[in-house]
Amino acid sequence: MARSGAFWQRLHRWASPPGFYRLSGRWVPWLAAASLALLALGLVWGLLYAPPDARQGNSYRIIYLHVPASFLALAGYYVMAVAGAIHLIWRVKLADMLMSAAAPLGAALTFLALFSGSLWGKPTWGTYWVWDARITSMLVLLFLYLGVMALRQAYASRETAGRACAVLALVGTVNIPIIYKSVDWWYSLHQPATIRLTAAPSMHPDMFKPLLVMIVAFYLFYAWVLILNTRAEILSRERRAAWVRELAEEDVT
Amino acid sequence: MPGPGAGFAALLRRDLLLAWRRRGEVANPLIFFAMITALIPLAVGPEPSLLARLAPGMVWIMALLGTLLAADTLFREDFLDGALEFLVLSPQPLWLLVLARVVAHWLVTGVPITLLSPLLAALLALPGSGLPALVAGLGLGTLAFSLLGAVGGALTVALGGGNVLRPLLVLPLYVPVLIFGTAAVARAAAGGESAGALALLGAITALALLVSPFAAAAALRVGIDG
Amino acid sequence: MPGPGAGFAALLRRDLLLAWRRRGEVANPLIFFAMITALIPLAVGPEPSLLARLAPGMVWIMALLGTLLAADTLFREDFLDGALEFLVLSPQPLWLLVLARVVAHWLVTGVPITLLSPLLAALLALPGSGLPALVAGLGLGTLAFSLLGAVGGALTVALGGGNVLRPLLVLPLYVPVLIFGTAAVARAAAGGESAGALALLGAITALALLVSPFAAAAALRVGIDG
Amino acid sequence: MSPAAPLLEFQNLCFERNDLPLFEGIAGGVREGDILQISGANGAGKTTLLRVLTTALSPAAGSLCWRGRPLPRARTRYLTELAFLGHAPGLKLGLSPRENLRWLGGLFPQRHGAAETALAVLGLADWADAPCAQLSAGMLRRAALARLLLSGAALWILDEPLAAIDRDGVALVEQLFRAHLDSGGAIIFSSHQQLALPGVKYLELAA
Amino acid sequence: MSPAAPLLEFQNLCFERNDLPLFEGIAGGVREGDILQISGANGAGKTTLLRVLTTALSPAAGSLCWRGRPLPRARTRYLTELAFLGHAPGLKLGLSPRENLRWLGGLFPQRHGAAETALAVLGLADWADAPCAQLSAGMLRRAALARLLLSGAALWILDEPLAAIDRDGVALVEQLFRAHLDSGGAIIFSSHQQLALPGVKYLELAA
Ligand code: HEM
Ligand SMILES: Nc1ncnc2c1ncn2[C@@H]1O[C@H](COP(=O)(O)OP(=O)(O)OP(=O)(O)O)[C@@H](O)[C@H]1O
Ligand SMILES: Nc1ncnc2c1ncn2[C@@H]1O[C@H](COP(=O)(O)OP(=O)(O)OP(=O)(O)O)[C@@H](O)[C@H]1O
Ligand SMILES: [Mg+2]
Ligand SMILES: [Mg+2]
Repeated sequence: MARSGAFWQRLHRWASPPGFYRLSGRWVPWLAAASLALLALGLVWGLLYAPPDARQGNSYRIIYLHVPASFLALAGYYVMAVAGAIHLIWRVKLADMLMSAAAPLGAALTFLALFSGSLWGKPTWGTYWVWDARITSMLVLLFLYLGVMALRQAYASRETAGRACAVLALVGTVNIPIIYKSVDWWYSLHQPATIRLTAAPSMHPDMFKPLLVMIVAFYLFYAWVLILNTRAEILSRERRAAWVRELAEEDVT
Repeated sequence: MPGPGAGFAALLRRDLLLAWRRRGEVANPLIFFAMITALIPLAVGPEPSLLARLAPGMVWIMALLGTLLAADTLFREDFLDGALEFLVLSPQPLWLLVLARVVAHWLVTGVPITLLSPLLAALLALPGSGLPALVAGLGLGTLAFSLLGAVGGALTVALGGGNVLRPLLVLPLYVPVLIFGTAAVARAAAGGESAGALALLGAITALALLVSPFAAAAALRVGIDG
Repeated sequence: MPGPGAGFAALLRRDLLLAWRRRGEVANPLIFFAMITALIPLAVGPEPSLLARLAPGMVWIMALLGTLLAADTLFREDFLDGALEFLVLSPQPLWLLVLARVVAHWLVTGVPITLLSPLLAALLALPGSGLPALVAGLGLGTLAFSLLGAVGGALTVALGGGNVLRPLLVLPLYVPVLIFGTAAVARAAAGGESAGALALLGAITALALLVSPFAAAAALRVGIDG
Repeated sequence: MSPAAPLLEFQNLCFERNDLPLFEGIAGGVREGDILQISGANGAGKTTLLRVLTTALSPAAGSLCWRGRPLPRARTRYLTELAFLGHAPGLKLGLSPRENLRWLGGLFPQRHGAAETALAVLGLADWADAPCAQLSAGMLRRAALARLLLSGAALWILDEPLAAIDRDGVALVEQLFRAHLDSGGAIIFSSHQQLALPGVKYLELAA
Repeated sequence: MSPAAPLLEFQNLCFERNDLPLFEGIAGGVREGDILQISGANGAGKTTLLRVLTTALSPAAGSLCWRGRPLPRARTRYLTELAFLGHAPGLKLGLSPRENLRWLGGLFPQRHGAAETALAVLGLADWADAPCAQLSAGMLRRAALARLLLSGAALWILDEPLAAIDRDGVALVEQLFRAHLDSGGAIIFSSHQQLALPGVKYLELAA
């Protein structure tokens, strides 16, 4: 009982904006260093040393951006929705700040996945855009992100905006698997003569290893930027609080 | 105190009465829906084979747009004239009252569109074998549209206009309904089996029925403050 | 006393400012149309050749629905919050103020969809040769939609919604716009000549420009009595 | 539910807008037969406080008790015994007063069959079946007040009930208030006017 | 335009709803420095009469003259010299008070650059740039009254200008009225309250 009490106390301190701000301040340099190093490693490995593809030549190398970005675009939505749920149920302000930091980041990654994919489409399919199942569902995901961002921006009161966005994100969560499934189903139903996204057979290990590095690097990068965004959000919302003023004075002196 | 059924019935009655008083405005989208469908052959050419292929998708898109744009007023008016405050402060469960609003909306927009659809589909040369799937699918699908639209309407109720924000929130949620709905008609029209798609559509509608009233009620409690 | 230009400018400014406040971002209407376009392949299937034939009609219908249903509320809000009384009791000519409302409405709904239409048409695989006719036609046509919608909106404020025949008075005027508009694009996309259809479209728009502000102003003077 | 417990009691209420407190440390309550007037300048927060008391808004801090039970939990019970009237009358303009009372009767506990008399008491006998859009400002307000007569609520929370009401109407409202208090009810209301009622307590909000 | 002619004069006004007269044979007028209060019970027709006087509604019978000229013809001239405020404030809730005054300034003659002071006089200096949706009921009414200060209109026609206004606000409005009358203006207004102003004339409408 006493131990769990201590645990809750610690969690509470942690989930308070100043507590999180101090704690995360210690992680930021490590995360930055690790993600930048892995990004550099993966990019150099993937772009310079991995062998060219037998059919696609060098254009396939865009995969090193495209695939990690696609992974995180989806994972990012769940980060956002879980934060929203925590805010809605337990009224943890920090969760709301995390959520508002996660939305633009996820939207940017989704856009990167779409953009890199359509750049890739030109050499492989001969067109920037086809109505493929996965592409369509990615587009829908982008709209879900944009909806959350637009809703937050539309409310004058932060308090209200946060809870409204949480409701929307949660409804979206229920729907994402359904949307993905249905779009896949739609695709297999119509069976157009276009190329399948998963046409590439299992990859050569020399191509795959740098991809793995890039994926890990993107996860770390995501965590880093998310924390930076959240810290900025904390400062802007708590700018009137005493601890932020003290912090600013420390910085000045 | 009146039972929960009383609140549901009272609100449903009220909304149908109001719709009846304003039947011109209610009929507006419906007449449109019919006129535009009649114009489609002008836009894409009169070949029956082409029209028949397009028919399921076109009718569904029209139904979607019709319900979507009408959903704007789902909670907005109640908000402006203060009636929404009564709904939120009623001892009745708010989700049930939301459901009454949604059912009224569906009866006024979705059901007429559904009933009208065989005529429109016939104009677009859809083979008769597709009609049952079209009607059944639209009946379920427009209910799902109204349910999901209510969540968007509740989230934007205090925001003024909301005309453009709300569709942005809601349209992504409409995707599965649209896919299964059109698939059912297309298959049935091609002489195939549509029961699977309709069953999935029914499952989605059932899920929306389970989730939306609660989500919309939560959104209303939040959104009432502006 | 301010000249008539001042009233026009003040009202236009007001409406654009309100639109800006409400939409938060100007991007929202664009996202809306992009999203509906994305739903079309889901409904009718992804084949480019099929989409291309459908593209002119669909883009036009979306433009029409977007403008029309928004136009129903063109004067409703001003009526409810009392601002309409100020318009009617202004020493400025009422038709000019009505025109300002219409132009603002067009700038906010018609113009964005016109500007976006090449992108949407491209997503729907419309051949490039159809694009100029699409843009020119939509520019003119959406203005005509807004003008005609204003008459409908003024009548709604004036007469209440109880009359089912009322939409039928205004709706038929949209039909020629839609017919000539889609015909122009379809011809141009097929490599033909679209100038004739566009000229007719221009003539209709000019006629609407001449008649609508006066008709709407007259309806409003009647309508402020409720 | 001890008989000694006040009907509504609130302590240390604080409401924030964008992290700035609009009011803080507000306390008070009403017992059976009590009438409490919230006063204060325009923008002082009267409407906001009344909405917090109805639970439509949640306070940033502080507690509310209904008949001795803390409020977020006793909410349904509280709402069945509460009648609220805000700035906007909440009547549908397309429906008649009678039709409006009818749908409200489905949402809130209401005595049966009394709509006729309630409207007559408020001077709307001839207008019971006209659409509310045709009523004058004061008549619309009267129609909204008719609901109070129908409800068996113990507590009335009213935001500017006298707005747009003529002088005879004010006297009528005072009489209705007195009857409600005499029958063991309580009233919390805001107004810029002074009522000719004995024993009104005040809660002054500073701007 | 004889200097002796009253500003507004009306004779034998009759207004009908559904062929039943709401009021008949109403006559009166205001000269420079005059203030006329329309009184009467709820539904007596005060709002309707004021709207007839602004020309928003047309009477079934009777005549109106502005500075001695019959009204349907002298309408544009009349409207440039009239400032009207109805039940609904007519401000767009999405815009700030300052922005609202600005668009109204395009529609009506308005003195230049005084918006700042007008809002400050009405106690809205801090709220000049907040959206009107965030104002309380009384603050919104005050913003609507600010327009009167800006306009150079000779005649003010006001429907319940004191609604939702607090006690300090009423004193302020009385002061504004006095200043307008002293500068040669005239006022016609309806209210259920009594103003502390000398020389108010009354026009009582029977219900
Ligand atoms: C706008 C266009 C595109 C979008 C939105 C898109 C989207 C996606 C997404 C969401 C994933 C992750 C899949 C998962 O998590 O299971 C992915 C993976 C992948 N994409 Fe794309 N893609 C696009 C274009 C392309 C193109 C043109 C190609 C190459 C022909 C391509 C090849 C791949 C490959 C090889 C993978 C990883 C293999 C796999 O996990 O299945 N993509 N894409
Ligand atoms: N939705 C809102 N968003 C932001 N601020 C608001 C909102 N509603 C009210 N306020 C502000 O809260 C304060 C209190 O408003 P409230 O309506 O409670 O005042 P009030 O005492 O009822 O005034 P009145 O006498 O004018 O009715 C005001 O300063 C107002 O500007
Ligand atoms: N649009 C309308 N249609 C039909 N009757 C109306 C309409 N508007 C008002 N009336 C009726 O005309 C009469 C006078 O209304 P009016 O609004 O002028 O009263 P008022 O004196 O201003 O009352 P209040 O003190 O309540 O503001 C009322 O009986 C009302 O019911
Ligand atoms: Mg108030
Ligand atoms: Mg009145």
